Amino acid sequence: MYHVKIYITYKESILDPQGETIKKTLHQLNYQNVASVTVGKYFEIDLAASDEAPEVEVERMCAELLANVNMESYRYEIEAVSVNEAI
Amino acid sequence: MYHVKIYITYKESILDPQGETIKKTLHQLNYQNVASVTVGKYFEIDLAASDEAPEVEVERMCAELLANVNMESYRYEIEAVSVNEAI
Amino acid sequence: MMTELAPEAIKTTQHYLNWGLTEDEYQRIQTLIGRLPNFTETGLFAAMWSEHCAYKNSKPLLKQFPTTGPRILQGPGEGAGIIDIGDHQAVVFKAESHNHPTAVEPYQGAATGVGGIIRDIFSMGARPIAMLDSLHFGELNQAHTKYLLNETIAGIGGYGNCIGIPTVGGELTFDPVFEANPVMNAMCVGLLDNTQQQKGAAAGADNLIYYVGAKTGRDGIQGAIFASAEFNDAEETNRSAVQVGDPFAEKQLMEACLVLIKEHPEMLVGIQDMGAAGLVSSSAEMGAKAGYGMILDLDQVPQREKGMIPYELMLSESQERMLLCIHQGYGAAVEQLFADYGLDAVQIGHVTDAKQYVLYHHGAVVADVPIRSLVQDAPVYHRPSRQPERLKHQTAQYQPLVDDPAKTLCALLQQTSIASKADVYRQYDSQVQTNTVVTPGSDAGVLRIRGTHKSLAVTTDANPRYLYLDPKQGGMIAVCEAARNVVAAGGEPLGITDCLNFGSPEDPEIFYELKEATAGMAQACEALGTPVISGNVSLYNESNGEAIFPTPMVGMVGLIAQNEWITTQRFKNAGDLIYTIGTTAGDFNGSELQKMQQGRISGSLFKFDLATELANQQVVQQLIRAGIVQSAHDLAEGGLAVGLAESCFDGEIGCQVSVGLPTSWLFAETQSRFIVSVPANQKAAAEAIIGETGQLIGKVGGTALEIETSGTQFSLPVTTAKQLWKGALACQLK
Amino acid sequence: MRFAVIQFPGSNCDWDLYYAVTEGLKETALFVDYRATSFTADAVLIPGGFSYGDYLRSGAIARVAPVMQAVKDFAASGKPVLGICNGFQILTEAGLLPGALRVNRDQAFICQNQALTVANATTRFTNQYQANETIHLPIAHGEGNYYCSPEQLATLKANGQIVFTYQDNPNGSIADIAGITNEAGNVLGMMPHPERASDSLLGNTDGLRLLMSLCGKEVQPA
Ligand SMILES: Nc1ncnc2c1ncn2[C@@H]1O[C@H](COP(=O)(O)OP(=O)(O)O)[C@@H](O)[C@H]1O
Ligand SMILES: [Mg+2]
Repeated sequence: MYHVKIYITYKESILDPQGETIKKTLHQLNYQNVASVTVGKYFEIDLAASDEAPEVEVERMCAELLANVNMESYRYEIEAVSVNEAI
Repeated sequence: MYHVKIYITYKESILDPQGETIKKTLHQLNYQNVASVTVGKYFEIDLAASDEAPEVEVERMCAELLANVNMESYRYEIEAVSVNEAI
Repeated sequence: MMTELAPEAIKTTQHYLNWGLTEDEYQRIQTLIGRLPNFTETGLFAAMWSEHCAYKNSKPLLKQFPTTGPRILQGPGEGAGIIDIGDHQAVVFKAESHNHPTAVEPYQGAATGVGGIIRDIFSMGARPIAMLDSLHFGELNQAHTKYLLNETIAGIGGYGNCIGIPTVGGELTFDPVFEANPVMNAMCVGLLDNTQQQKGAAAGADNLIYYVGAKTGRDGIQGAIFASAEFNDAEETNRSAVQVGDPFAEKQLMEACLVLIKEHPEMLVGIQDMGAAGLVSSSAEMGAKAGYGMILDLDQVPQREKGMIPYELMLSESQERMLLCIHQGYGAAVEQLFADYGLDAVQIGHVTDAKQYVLYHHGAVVADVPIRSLVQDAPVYHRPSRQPERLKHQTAQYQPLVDDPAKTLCALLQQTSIASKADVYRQYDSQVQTNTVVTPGSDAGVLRIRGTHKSLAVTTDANPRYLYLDPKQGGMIAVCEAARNVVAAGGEPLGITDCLNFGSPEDPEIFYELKEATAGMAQACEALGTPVISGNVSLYNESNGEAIFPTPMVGMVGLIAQNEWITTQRFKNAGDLIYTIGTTAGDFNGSELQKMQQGRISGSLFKFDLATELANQQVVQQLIRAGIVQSAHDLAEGGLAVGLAESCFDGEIGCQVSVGLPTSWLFAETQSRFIVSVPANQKAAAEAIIGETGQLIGKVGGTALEIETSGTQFSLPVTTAKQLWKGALACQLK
Repeated sequence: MRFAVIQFPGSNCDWDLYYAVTEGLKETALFVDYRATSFTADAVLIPGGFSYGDYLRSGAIARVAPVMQAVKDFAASGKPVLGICNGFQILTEAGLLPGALRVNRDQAFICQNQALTVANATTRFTNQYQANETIHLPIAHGEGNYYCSPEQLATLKANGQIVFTYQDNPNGSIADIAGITNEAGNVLGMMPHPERASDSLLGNTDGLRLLMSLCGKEVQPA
């Protein structure tokens, strides 16, 4: 069993309207020292071992479904866990 | 300057409709070995140093705005960076 | 980072070719400015002389359209057209295509298409009151098409719902030719107090040019030109970054602009949105229209990314931005007004008497060209046209085989183009602003005008199959079908907007389609008295040499002068009499039935007559105004049987109908037809109006569609048919 | 009676409520800006829409707007507060109502008419309805999937705080909940839009009775 964490964010050149609005709100709430806010998605996936290497599978999942590669970049961490831990 | 990463997910007892849908879709795409999917939010924040310890500030931000503590739990990582790196 | 070639190098490397300028056009620029254009200038010309901005291929054809009339306050040429509706009010509308962005990134492509057309409307001083769409996609048996369509719908809803403009209608059809090139057109309708009509003009030397709204990034830089072979992959993704819509920013921008226009006419000279070719097209057009020049300092332009060069700043298609011309002395007031909405307003230049267009960057002049050379001196091409082979020979009508009409009807009701679109339009807020009297699902959307007894009926239509078989008649039919929907809703057609979605005009056969289709549309507009007040051209919709069907989307607005005349397609009372208006023939070429049975359409289109069309529409109008119509519905795809079924569904009530026609003709797509229902005690009154144009075919009632023809009879429970019709699209979208 | 309609950046049903009050109900409505720190009114209406674009979470940013303290004080004084759609989301975010609203079960925005049961017709918002009456109101939301903990649900039920339920649950809400009040009964949050059903020209006046309940007006026979 693998524990996978995937992080997806907009590419740098892409407008992030949520991040801008949240930054403004934080400033209004007096967190003046917030210099930038980027909003992304975060997935935790439990993956049973299969014939394929988990890296290959996760890479495919990201490109095929989870991320929009036109606009987003992704990275992930994979951790092998014993089945007991995963539950 | 600090680089802050914040992860927000639904609390465990709460059904996450988005995670369920993505799991189903991954199964349809033949990732049968996906056992569970949780969807969360991911923030990257650049924070200038202030009088307050960054942990205290980030903790407040999360509770006050970024997470809905009725439903969501959060965790964060804070990394000190030199100003040059931050840009 | 992009390197800026020197003027000589642009010439020797022929870099302008990469930007879509031809050799002749490059020569023409040199003649106009009297020297070699530099890098920025070449880019400005490439954008301003693109088809999208200059209409260089379509201009001669657009001239055919009637554009004037007693009610027309503003025809084509501004952000949107304007039609007077009395009581010192006017309706403003326009449509826009976002086909290519939607194919690349469907959610954002569709969303930014919606955002763009909304800006065109409020920049005229009008408050947007309704959105419509027109979608043509590949068949849903392709996973990618499902993804494209689902995301497109989510994007349209995501933007329109958030900004608070109801989406009240649209259309959705399917054909394999749209697989690689889906059509996504959006139309916006606004309401204007006549005193507040705005023009996108920048007049008066020393008046201020203000940039308001979102910051500029490298978004969609090649939007108006097209991709350049010179870019390597890494740079390419960087430069033509996907445009992301920010509907919240647009909502704020809209409210701020409307306050400026309504409450501060003393400050504002002109206003225009930054659409295709962003800053250059909005600023150059505003100056040229007023007969003035302009100096802009690009260092003042709010920027989201670092190190942008003038070319990028001028051509960026970042969303949610507007350009204003402000009277001297009001700069601070304007800044305050926008700050109140959380928006940037920055002076980036001023108007000059000299008719030059001058740009500064880092203190140096980076462009200095006659402003009219950018806006008015683009070449106009008269392209060769050639009739495609398929149109050369008249063929007989397709003869369908219908031995079990109930089964045929059930199958037709499940065709994606006919099936209920509720699963699409329920993702759109159709009721916000609480003016929507008729929500999607009837022939036209209907919006009441608060404070009056009037309403507007709005619809979008195009049947690309008919245009493929006969571009000219198909063009006429597109206009007439829109008018039929407006008339069935109780309205009087006022005018149209259009989006001409075609393949490459450089292909003589495609140009023929474009020429014929626009000629047909123009004739129909003349006949129906509905001028073209705005529109948009989207050419080059093809990949691997295969073009889409000619698809001129028609968006029509009609006036319902009395709210009592508002009519829906739903049968209402048992016992009401059903009449057909218009006659039915065995017209099957291009029909849904032909498509369903043969897998493709072929043959020559049936006869079509504009005089008959108009006469039949007028009969329906008279019936409605006489106050005796309970329901009215035009007959379109799937013919009479499908039309009757649609009228039964909403109220889940049946009908008994008998027609002395061959059974298969139940599905014929003869044009210019309606079905209306009338209370039995109004029979005489109805027939006095209908005369010879229509026929009593039966009555409303029961729980089944009971239909008799000259050959057979059948009965189909309404609930059974409705379930099939309702579920067909939903299950294919998943 | 004076109704205060709170306007946040991105509110877009504000005018709809204004017209429902002034034209449907023939009472007074005034707009209150999100930056205001005080206002005078007999009832507060928090309109639908997409305050702050629904960015972060729907209602999350509105909850920290300056006006919310005044709204909290107003609610604490026992006067009526009604939040519709985004207004409901804001009230849960602000802690004036329990629970939260998640993304719809099918992930998609839904705009359609919905049959509701008036589960409690004794509140100050619903006294013009019959107990268990079926009414129809439009919904239009992407995040209307109500959630609360089992304990909270038990409390809602025990106190009669569940005011409207869906007859055909469109969004996955727990216990088919469409609208709830706070324990004191003076704060109501609901996803359906009564203001869209307050004008006979638009074909439905079931929602107008909610506003009538608030000011003790009798139902006009149709
Ligand atoms: N893409 C869409 N968006 C919104 N409404 C749509 C869409 N497609 C169809 N509709 C609505 O569904 C109903 C039926 O559409 P259609 O069959 O195209 O009507 P018609 O043939 O009368 O033009 C109409 O009310 C139309 O507005
Ligand atoms: Mg129709």
